[in-house]
Amino acid sequence: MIPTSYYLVLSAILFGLGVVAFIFKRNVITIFMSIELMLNAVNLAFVAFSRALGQLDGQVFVLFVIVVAAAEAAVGLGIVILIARNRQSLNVERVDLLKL
Amino acid sequence: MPTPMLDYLWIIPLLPLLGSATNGLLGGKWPKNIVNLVAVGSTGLSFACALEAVREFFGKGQGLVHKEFFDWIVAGNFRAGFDLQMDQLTVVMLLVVTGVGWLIHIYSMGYMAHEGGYYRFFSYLNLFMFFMLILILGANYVLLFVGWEGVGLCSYLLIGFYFLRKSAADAGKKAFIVNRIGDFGFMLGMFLLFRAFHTLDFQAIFTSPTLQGWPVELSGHLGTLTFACLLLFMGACGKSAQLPLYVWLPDAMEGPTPVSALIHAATMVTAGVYVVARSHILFTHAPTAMLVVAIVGCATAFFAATIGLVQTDIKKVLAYSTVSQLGYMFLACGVGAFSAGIFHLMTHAFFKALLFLAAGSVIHAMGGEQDMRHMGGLSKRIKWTYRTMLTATLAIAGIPPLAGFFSKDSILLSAFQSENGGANVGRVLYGFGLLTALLTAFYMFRLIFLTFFGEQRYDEHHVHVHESPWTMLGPLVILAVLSVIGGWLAAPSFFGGSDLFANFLAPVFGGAESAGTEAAARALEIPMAVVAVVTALIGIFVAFWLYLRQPGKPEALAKSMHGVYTTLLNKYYVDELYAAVVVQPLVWLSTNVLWKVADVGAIDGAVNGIASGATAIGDASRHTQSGNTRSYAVWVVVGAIVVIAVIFFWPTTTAKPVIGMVR
Amino acid sequence: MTSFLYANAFLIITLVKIVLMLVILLTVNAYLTWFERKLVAHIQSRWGPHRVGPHGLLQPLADGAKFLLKEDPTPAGVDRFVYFLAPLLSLGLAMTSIAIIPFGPDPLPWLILGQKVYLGIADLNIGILGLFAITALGVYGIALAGWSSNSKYPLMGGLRSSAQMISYELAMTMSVVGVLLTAGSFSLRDIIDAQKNAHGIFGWQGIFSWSIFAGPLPQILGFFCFYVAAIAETNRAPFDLPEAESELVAGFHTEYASFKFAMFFIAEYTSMITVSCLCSILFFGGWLSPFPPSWTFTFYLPSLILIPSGLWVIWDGLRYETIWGRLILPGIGAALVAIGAALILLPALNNFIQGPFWLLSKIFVFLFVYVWMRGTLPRFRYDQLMSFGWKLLLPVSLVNVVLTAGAILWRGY
Amino acid sequence: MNAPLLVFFVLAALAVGGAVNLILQKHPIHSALSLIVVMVSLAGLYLLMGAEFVAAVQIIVYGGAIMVLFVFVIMLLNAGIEEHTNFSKLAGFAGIPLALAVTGFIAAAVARSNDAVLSVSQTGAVAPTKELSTLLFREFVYPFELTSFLILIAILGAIVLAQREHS
Repeated sequence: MIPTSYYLVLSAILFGLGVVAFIFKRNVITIFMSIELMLNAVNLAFVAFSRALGQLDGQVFVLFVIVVAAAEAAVGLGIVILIARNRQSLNVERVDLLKL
Repeated sequence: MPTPMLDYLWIIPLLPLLGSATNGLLGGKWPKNIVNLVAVGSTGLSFACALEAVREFFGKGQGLVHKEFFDWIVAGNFRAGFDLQMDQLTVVMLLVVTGVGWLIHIYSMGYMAHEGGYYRFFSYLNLFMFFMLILILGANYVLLFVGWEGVGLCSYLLIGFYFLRKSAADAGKKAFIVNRIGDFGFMLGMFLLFRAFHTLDFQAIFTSPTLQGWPVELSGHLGTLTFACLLLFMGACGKSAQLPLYVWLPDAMEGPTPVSALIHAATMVTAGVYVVARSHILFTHAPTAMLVVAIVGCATAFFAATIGLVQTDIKKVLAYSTVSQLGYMFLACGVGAFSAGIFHLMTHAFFKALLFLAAGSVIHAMGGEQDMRHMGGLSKRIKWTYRTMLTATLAIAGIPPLAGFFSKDSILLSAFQSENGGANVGRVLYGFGLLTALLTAFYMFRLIFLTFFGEQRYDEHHVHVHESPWTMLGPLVILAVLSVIGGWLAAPSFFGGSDLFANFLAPVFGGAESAGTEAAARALEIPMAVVAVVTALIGIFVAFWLYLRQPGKPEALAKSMHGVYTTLLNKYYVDELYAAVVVQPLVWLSTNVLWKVADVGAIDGAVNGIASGATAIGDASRHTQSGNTRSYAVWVVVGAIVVIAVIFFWPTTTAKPVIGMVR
Repeated sequence: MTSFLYANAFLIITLVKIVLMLVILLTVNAYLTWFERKLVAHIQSRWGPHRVGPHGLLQPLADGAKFLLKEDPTPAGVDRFVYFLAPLLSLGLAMTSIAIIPFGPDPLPWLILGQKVYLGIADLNIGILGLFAITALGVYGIALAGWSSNSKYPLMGGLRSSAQMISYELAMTMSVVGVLLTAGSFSLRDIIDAQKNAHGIFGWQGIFSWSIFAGPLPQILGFFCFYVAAIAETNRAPFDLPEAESELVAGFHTEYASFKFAMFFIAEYTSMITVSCLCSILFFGGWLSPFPPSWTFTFYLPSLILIPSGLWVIWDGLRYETIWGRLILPGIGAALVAIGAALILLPALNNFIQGPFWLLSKIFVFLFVYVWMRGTLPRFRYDQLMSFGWKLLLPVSLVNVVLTAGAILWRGY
Repeated sequence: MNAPLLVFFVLAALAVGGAVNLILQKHPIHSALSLIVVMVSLAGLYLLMGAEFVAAVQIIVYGGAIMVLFVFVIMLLNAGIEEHTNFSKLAGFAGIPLALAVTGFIAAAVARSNDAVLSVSQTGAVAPTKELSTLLFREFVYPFELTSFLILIAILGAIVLAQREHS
């Protein structure tokens, strides 16, 4: 039926797209989303492996990843709100006080 | 029979440590009475525990109690565990240390009441108790050495207690450094012993077949044991202020008087004696070393006594008397009368602590005045101090039936009988010992007369003399009682009985005692005693005649024998000698080579070089910090790629399985 | 031809089921609105709709026509794609969630295309989880609608509703865990079967073996939390803040008109039905009869209800004012009587009908309670809503979980 | 070309399309929606692999909670079209090649690895949720508890960050 490598390649592509978004989007929130996208790609690989190896650890890891993603989103969006509040902009390139 | 205290022997040293930690860390905020409670409470408890332990020890019957609590150092076949042991010798030391220590704690509450750094003082004092207990309870040389160094540290801290006073700080340093010299020898001795016996555990060494089969290294023949013993004795010299390393002790009087009493009279300085007695088996195998010990001890005793004749600082006098008494103890050990040495150690702990505390009380009364020339006629004003101090003086002078008499007498007796290195050596030692006894009696009573009799030589208006509080007098009285009755253990030997103390210690020293043949001892006992007492009386009388009958005389004498007098006054110029021979070259070396070249050139250069290099690199690389998040993102990705590349594409023969990487 | 049919029987049957389900659902929704309006009216001592058709029975049709025929303006400056997506999303998800619910224990008495046909479209073995997944997505419809309308009241409504739904979803999910622990499965079928076999209080069968009364720990707390949270999830009174007329005009669907509005409307009623289904399945034994299985005469209960009510309808119809009523109502009554009679005459059909009958009647009860609440309770204030959800429901449901787990350990289920 | 493979390709296409759309869309809401599409289709893939529980959790947590949070925040901040600044030259020219490199590397690693597992076809019974939970609460119980702490801390952090400091 479906070889594991298909899933892996798909996850690789998704991850790459996540990277692209990570680099090219200017909006903080979108950048967050791209991170979520990469996490999802990894999850896919996890599940595929756990399936192929016939052991459930991978899926457990996926659950953990999801939890961590949730925590990260909560805190991250809090930070985003702060940024928007203080700099009146969500553009990461406008948040560049850390300069020489 | 259950022996809880023996099973948990470590509690005895632990209590003072806890007290020290508590006071040192928190005491700064606390009122004095709480600090007192902690300090005195902890030491008192540990004294109680010690008593209980001793009771159980006797209940358990004679013999050695040896407990291994945990491994401390384990390297190859070498093991230095936190092992505590207890035998008769330990019992004596334990009771002396905890008991006297406790009394001195109580005394200090009164004495230090008006001093700054109250909690600091008690924290140090407790810490000292802890290390001292480790020293005497330790079951191997390594643990003993821990205590050894620890007490050294505490004595340093306490001598320099008034660290704002330069003299105090210097005295502290001096004590520390001089001790290091001795400790160096001690360490070498340990190494030598380890090389010889492959262990540093007391029992292991003393009962090892190696030692049993060891040929006694006859006089003049220098073997391993002789060297080891001499090195150990070197350490003992440092700690117990023997020639040539005694110089630190007189200066140590800069510390508070209770410290002088506890550390520099009663307990720490006797550590050397303890070590020699503890390793008596080794020493008995090395007669040469014993001879050296005896000679050094005797010389120190006499030498220090002579210096003591002319000192005017009340504590200095006591300091030199301490040195000379320690000399006595070593003399005893040297002639193989270890029990006598320990006996004298104990009695000396009583009356010398008493002397110091009384002197402290006098100083207290005089409002800090230490020079005897500005005292006098105090006997009416501070009765209790006077009485107790007189008792102690009689004791140290060797007047029967006080403690000092018995101990000193037994020492002299054994010295007289020792055949080690030829009979004459023993005779000579005895002669000097007797002479020292005379001098001792003299300078001690000189002290008494100058302090308590004659017309007052101080100004009523400046110093208003007052008796000390009972927290101070209580210990004085107790110690006085002890220094009266402390010697009676040995009394029966005069009335045909046997020396109880010696018997008590017999299990430890056993055959090591070379106290002549019983018959000869019997025959000599009484005459010797008579001679000694007469000598002492002569000394006392001379002092009386010089300082009370004709107060002008001493100056005249000093004039007539000017050279001798100044020499003695300047302590034979030993300090100056050391300064010229040792200190100056060292200072020069450290200034010109170590400081100017090594430190400034090499070390600082390296450090500064590294720092400036870091600065340069940082300056170069800080331009990557564009502050633009997206650029950072790019860098992150680059890093990720590098990682992936390394993981998957590191050149190997076979392609790696993905799972292998993932797992 | 037939061979093709037999080959893909499963697909075909499922498709047919879906279509049927859609039709039924829409009708039921329509008449649910009628039912609600009638009931609320009577609660408020009004007549409610009674012009269109006898007893206003044709009112839903009128409404439908109105929805279809009204002008459908699209406000300026909306985000077109999302603006159109939102109602589709709500309706689609609401409809999908029904698909997971099984309506009867046994397959139809006869085979179709050689297949056993069960009532209910998809029987996932993570059923309840799947349901929650779908309802979880339901929030987007409203939130996006609110946002895309590019107007402040909808935005408010959208924000409120998304916050509210997230908050209550937690409590809802938690409150079910008790039942899941008892049944040891996610599949709705298994949950119902577990309730059938559970021996209830005093070991009585029937109603006392439902998980609200029986099980290691009666799920009364769980049911309370679930029902309240579910009402909040469906944005019904007293939790209908997203569309609080008094403050937000019509909340998230202010800017929606005619058919797009209808979609939201239908979605809301559909989710009401879903919730009622869930309540009856999870806590009230689904299609299980409240009487012990030994009481066989209760099998005739459907008929006993249908025939008299049919007769009553006939009688009432004959006395109706309008000619239409006098024609239609007796017809309906006659139909009801006929069905009742048929059930008595065909035992196989009767047996088959039992499960669905009980399930449907339970669903009806819960829908009634829905409307009842709307007719009775005043609306929460927003902060009250939040604190209620977070500080009361969530803790209580957690307590319920803990207690149930403890009971299971203790009573060794 | 059997049914599961067909389903796989449909879902994969959906996922990739969603991801691409995430990049192309200018408005965060649209990006969010396309991300939701990706997640849902991934959930579909999990179902295809028989990981039903994970699929459900994927939708409930990711779709139903996290993404809702995103949308919520976007609505709250009323984020508009993202302005197309180009301050970072580096990202400008290095971005695409880097992304390609990442994808290529991983794909190549998969391709050149000779592991048997890769050719194992994804079939078989569904992953029983019971076993999953057993694993989660036996072997992985400590990590599990830790995550609960993590969540707690995250909640606190979010509250502290987001609350207006009212003086």
